[in-house]
Amino acid sequence: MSNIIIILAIFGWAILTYIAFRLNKTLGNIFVGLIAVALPVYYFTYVPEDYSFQVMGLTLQFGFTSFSSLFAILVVILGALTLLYSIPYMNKKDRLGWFYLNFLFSIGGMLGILMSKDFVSLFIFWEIMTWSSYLIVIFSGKKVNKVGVKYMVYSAIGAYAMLMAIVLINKWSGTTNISHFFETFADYSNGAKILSSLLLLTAFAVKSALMPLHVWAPNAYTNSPMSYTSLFSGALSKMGIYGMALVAIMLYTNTGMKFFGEALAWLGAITAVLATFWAVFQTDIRKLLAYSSIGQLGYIAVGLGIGTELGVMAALFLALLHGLFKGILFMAAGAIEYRTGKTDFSELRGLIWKMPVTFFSALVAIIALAGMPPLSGLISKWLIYEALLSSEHYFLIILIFLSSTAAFLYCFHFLYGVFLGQREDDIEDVKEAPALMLVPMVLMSFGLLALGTFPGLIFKHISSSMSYLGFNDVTWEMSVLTNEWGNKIYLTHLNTMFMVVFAVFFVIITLVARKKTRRVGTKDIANAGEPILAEDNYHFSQDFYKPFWRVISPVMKYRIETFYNSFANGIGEFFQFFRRVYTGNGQTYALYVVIFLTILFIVGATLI
Amino acid sequence: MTEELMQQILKISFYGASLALILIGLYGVLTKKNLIKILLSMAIAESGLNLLFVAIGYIMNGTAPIFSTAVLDENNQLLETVTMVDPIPQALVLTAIVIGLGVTAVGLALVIRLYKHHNTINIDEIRNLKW
Amino acid sequence: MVADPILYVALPLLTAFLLPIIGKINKELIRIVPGLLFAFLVYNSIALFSKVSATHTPIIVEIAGWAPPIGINLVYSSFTGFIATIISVLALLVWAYSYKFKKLEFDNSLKYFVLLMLVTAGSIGVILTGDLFNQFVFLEIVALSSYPLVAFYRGRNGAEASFKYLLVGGFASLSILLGIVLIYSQLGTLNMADIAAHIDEMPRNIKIVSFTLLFLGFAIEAEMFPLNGWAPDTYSQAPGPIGAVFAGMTAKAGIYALIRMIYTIFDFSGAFEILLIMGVITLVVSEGIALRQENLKRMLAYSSLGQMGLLMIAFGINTKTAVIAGMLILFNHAVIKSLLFLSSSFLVYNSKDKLIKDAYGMGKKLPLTAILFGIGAFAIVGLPPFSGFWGKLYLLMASADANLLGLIALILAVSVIEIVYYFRVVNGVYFKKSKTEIEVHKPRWNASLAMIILAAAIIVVGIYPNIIYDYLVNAADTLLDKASYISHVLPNLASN
Amino acid sequence: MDIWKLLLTGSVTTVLAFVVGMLYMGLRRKITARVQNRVGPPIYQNFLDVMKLWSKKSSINHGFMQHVAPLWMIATSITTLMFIPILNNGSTFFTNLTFEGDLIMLLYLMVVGSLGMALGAGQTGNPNSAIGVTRGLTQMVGFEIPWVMALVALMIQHRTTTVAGLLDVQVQSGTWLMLSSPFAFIAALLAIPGMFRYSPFDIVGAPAELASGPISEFGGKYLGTMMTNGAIFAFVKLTLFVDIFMGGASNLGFLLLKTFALYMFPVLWGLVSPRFRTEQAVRFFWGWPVFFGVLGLIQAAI
Repeated sequence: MSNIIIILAIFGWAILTYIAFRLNKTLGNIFVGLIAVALPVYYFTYVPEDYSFQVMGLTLQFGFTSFSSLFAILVVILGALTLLYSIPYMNKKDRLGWFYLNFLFSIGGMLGILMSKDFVSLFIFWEIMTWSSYLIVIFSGKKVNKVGVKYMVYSAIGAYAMLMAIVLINKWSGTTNISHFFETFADYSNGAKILSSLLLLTAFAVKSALMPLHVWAPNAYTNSPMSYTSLFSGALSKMGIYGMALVAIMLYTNTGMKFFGEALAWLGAITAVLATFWAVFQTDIRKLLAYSSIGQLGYIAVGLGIGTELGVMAALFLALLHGLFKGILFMAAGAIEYRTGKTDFSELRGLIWKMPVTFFSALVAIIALAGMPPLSGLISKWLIYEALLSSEHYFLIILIFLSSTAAFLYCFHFLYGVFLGQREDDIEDVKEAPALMLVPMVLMSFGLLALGTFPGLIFKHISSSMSYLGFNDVTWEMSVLTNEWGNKIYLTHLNTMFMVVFAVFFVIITLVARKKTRRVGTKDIANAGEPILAEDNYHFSQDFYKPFWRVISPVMKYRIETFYNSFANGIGEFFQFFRRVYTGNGQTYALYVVIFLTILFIVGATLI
Repeated sequence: MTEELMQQILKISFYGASLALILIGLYGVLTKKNLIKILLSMAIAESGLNLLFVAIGYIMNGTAPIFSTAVLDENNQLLETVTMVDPIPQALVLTAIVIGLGVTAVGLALVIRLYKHHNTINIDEIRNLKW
Repeated sequence: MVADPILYVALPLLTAFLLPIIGKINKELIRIVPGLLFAFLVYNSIALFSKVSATHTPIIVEIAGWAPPIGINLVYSSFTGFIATIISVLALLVWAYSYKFKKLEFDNSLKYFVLLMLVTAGSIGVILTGDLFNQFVFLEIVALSSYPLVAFYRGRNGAEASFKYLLVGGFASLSILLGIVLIYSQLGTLNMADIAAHIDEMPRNIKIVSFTLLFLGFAIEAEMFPLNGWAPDTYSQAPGPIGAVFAGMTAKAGIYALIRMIYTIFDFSGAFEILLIMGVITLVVSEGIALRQENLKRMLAYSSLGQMGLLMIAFGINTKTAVIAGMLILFNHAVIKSLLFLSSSFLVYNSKDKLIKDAYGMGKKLPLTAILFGIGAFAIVGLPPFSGFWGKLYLLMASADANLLGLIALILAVSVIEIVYYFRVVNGVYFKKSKTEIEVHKPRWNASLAMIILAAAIIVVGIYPNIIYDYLVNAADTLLDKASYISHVLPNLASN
Repeated sequence: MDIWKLLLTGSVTTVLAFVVGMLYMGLRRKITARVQNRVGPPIYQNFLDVMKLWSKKSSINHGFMQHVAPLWMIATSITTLMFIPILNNGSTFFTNLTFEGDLIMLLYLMVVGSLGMALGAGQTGNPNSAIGVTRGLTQMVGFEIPWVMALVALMIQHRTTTVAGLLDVQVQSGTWLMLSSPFAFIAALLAIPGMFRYSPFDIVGAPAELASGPISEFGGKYLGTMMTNGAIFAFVKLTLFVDIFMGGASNLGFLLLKTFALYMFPVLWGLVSPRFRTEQAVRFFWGWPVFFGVLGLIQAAI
């Protein structure tokens, strides 16, 4: 019982919060703060129970599995932190009650998805999550049709693919129970296997922005308030990963349909490469992060697609990690937007001096994103490569490597374009973000740091959740990674080594000639002997990776989006033409009646 | 024998006439551009239909379906059967006529309204609502 | 208080004719009396429906003491009672909504309420009657009172729409009457159960011709493509609440007549396929055309036609699940589409052309109406937890059971189209700047209450559909059990 | 792990790397000068330069990231060094942390320094630095691909991901991997000049265009640190390559021989080539080197 209660409580609280905001803003904020605290506290203390009831002749079942609770941790933590972050971030905006109503509805929807043990309730919560996120995507009121409706349409395509799968599964197996479906999947005919799994995969691929169904994502991520995008990209897209993992492992890997798993992995790799390339050329920090998210989700799909133990472990680890670092990055972008009102690289520079805490959180996240030691990103990357190596995916690994190398480009672009470069007077009034916005970022940064050396903290949960997927006794150690060939890396040694050397040299370099070190402004630079005038700014922000663009532009001009758009337009035009059937002349309508009658006679003659 | 033949011929001519009326009406509705003519064509088709209905219930030499005097013997048996036409079609046709009248009346009212609004009663020119 | 199916028909007709006289006593009574009447009808429905649901046997009323097949009878079963209940509740809500609706423009409430009562009586009559000719008469009552309602406003193109309706509706009545004549000529009876019992005695040719003619006539009333050219015009030109009446009552009467004919009267199994195919065509064409409408009411009308297509699909599949789905869709369509028509009337209240553009920016000016419209839009595209979802789910499940994979894909694809055009409107209402300065008209509390009740029904049924599920199952069972219909209406037939 | 032993051997290794690297760089200057018909500086000139830089009293600092950038780099280089086997004979003296990491980790570890450098250069505010960094990163995307292809081919073929494992393979079979996997070797070899950023791949520094690019704002102790790092890192790269493809070395003499021979490849190529533009460099790496890399992968797959 307690399972469904928590969801209903969240929904109820959402409505209460809405009412509270109608009464008083402070009261509303208190409500938001309360749920942000209560959510993790409740989640980590309650005892799960299964619950089921009948609706419309269908049995709805609820209860966490060991697998779904892994994602629930992410949702709860990220949800709580983004809620906290939202309080100052959204404070100046209107319609806050509406915002938090949908915010809490999408958190409730996500938890509901993870709690659902049957497809119908999964779908219901899936749709609740979808429309509540849609309402937040259009919350700003900008580009509501271009971005919002597009998001809704792609989501609907995915959701309806799922719905089709659900009704078919219900027909074939007589029940919509998820685990029953997995258990009996092997008995299905080949056509049924392929159709149902592909439909489900489509549904989940849309949410996790797998190419070629990613089209909605960059704009939707950009258009919603950053405090929500943290959750959107960090946790909500993971619902797609959650489902995709189930499909890829339970259906493809465990029943010998490896081919589809491979296809998924390839799609993921292509997504990773192309999305990364697009991220490199973005001029808006939010879009950059959005494309980067898509790319990271591609990695996860690769891990799930190859379906080996290490691969799944890598995918799940990255899924959690991505929630953390992309959460931080979107929050950082939000903090920048909050303080400067700008998100375009051409308008931002030098914020490191004004927002150091934001910078360091973002730096930590970027290092994790790029996969460099000493942070946890390395572990996820390492696991993926080892998984690909030991399962002999020669070319897939090259694609992944290309993508993660190219990722350095946008990582640098993000840090440089926003925080570094030549300072200008226009940032003099900028202050560090409010404390309540910094706290979530800093907390998550610490999380990343801790996981960088002690990934076992999460491996514990991952291994128990992988037993649900059929990988029994996954071995893991607190800070040692082992691949299938027995090669190990010792994270403690690596990280200690790095940090000790770093610290030693830090002391040396700080002490040497300490007094004579001149601190100068960024306009005091070597410039062929010419001093830079006060009104000039040499910050490098235009055509950032022009040479790289020249190299890869032949590939980039083919965009699936144009194809989709012309397809949609084609449908519109077709029906536009069809509208002429309704001529407006009553006599024509009468003529239709006569014609229809004639046809009906002809058809009727064959009636039995 | 001849009576039966007569009855058949009569029925067929009734049917033919009513069918012709219906077709005339249909033709008028579909080709005439004048709203009033369209309405009249509809009325014609309807009367054709009513004729058909009555014709179905018609029995030759039948009387009106009204119980006036029943000639009974002492055992309350009918001595003489009176051939009556089927009463139900007549009742129904009466209703149908009334309905047709109503439709025509409403239609004419609408024509007046349309004429005031559009200054024409050509159906091809009254096409503000389309697509 | 008494509760009897006959009151559904008798009382509104009586009141409609007495209303001018009552109006002489006090002007306000013109508005109040219909409300009392509709309230009584709702009471009547509840009393009868709970009785029927409890006993699972239909209530059959023989008018004027003549037993069927000779006399006219009304059949109040779980199936017909369900629809009658929806219609009477809807009528009450429409009354509440239109109490003083557009009073300032001109006060024509007498005509309006008389016609409203006639439409209600006619629609319920179509559904309850067990006699084919009687059904025709009720359909004509519906049509005859709809024509003036469509042309109610002078300034608009109502007369044009009404005339088109009349033209096509004339065909419908001709066709139905002809079909009835043919059946009568062969079987000598007009009682549906009696016809159904003896239908195999009819020569095949005449059976087919009469079937075709009846199908055509009812299909026109049920707004089947391509016979529905009149429908968008009437929906868009009629007064706001009348759109809800058309969607919730007259169209329901048409589709009811159609399915009653196909399910009960005739025994053509191919008829279901025709219904299914025509439903698919209606659905796709209507929703596709709705995609680029600029007129709000017209868009809703096309969407409504699409829903009628869904209904035809549901009843065309002809399984129990499908019929349950059909009943659900029927319920949803009545409730949701009414809500959409009622709320959209306020969004474009003072606009002449009722364009979607004119509703822009109303989210701020009419917050309640806008949110209700939004709920309606969410519900009609089938998003949970609104009631539209369950209808769609059941329809898909029925299609899956019938192995119609292509149909599932098609319905879902069309739902995507629905999302596109509905969400555009909702977005426009909330986020677009209103370009023209149109004076807003705030709904009175009575109108708001009517809309809120509809919205509440959508949400309640969406969250907890079990409250109507049993009724739906009963209704489906009743519809599908042709033999028990006959035996209930004609208890003597079985013994003979 | 004995910390004190690690401290000792680590320090020795670092000093060795520093000295060798410095000497190689000096040699390069000498050779370059000779080819260009100049006398050139003495080969110990680089030592003098570093000493001068370290002893400079003043240095310019634009901010915290510039401050930590050089030590970020040197920390990376030294950490990397610790994970690379210097000798292939299992000598415990140079073991360091060799058995506690693998190639994938090294690949990532080796780019950490670049990130630090990039951030430091970014903070100086000099546009040339940022341009240089973008060029460097772009070029990296170029040369990493053939390089990784070669490594992947070897790793999968020999079912190990550690450098020590690959060394073992060569020691036991007695054949260098450059002979048994020639395509992979060619691919990797062609990637080497990109790593060293000598002409024609000196687009990052590009003295005439970018005024030495990312390092243009670094001076004094910062530049000194960076030069030190450059020497160590050169040694790291060469040793790694030798370990993987050329069978490692059983003593320091062989190590010097092999690394020097390898080092001459980018140096001599650089002498006769003008600078590429950035996109040309990337296209170069994605041309023949990738082709050979694919051949190498195919060979490994077969």
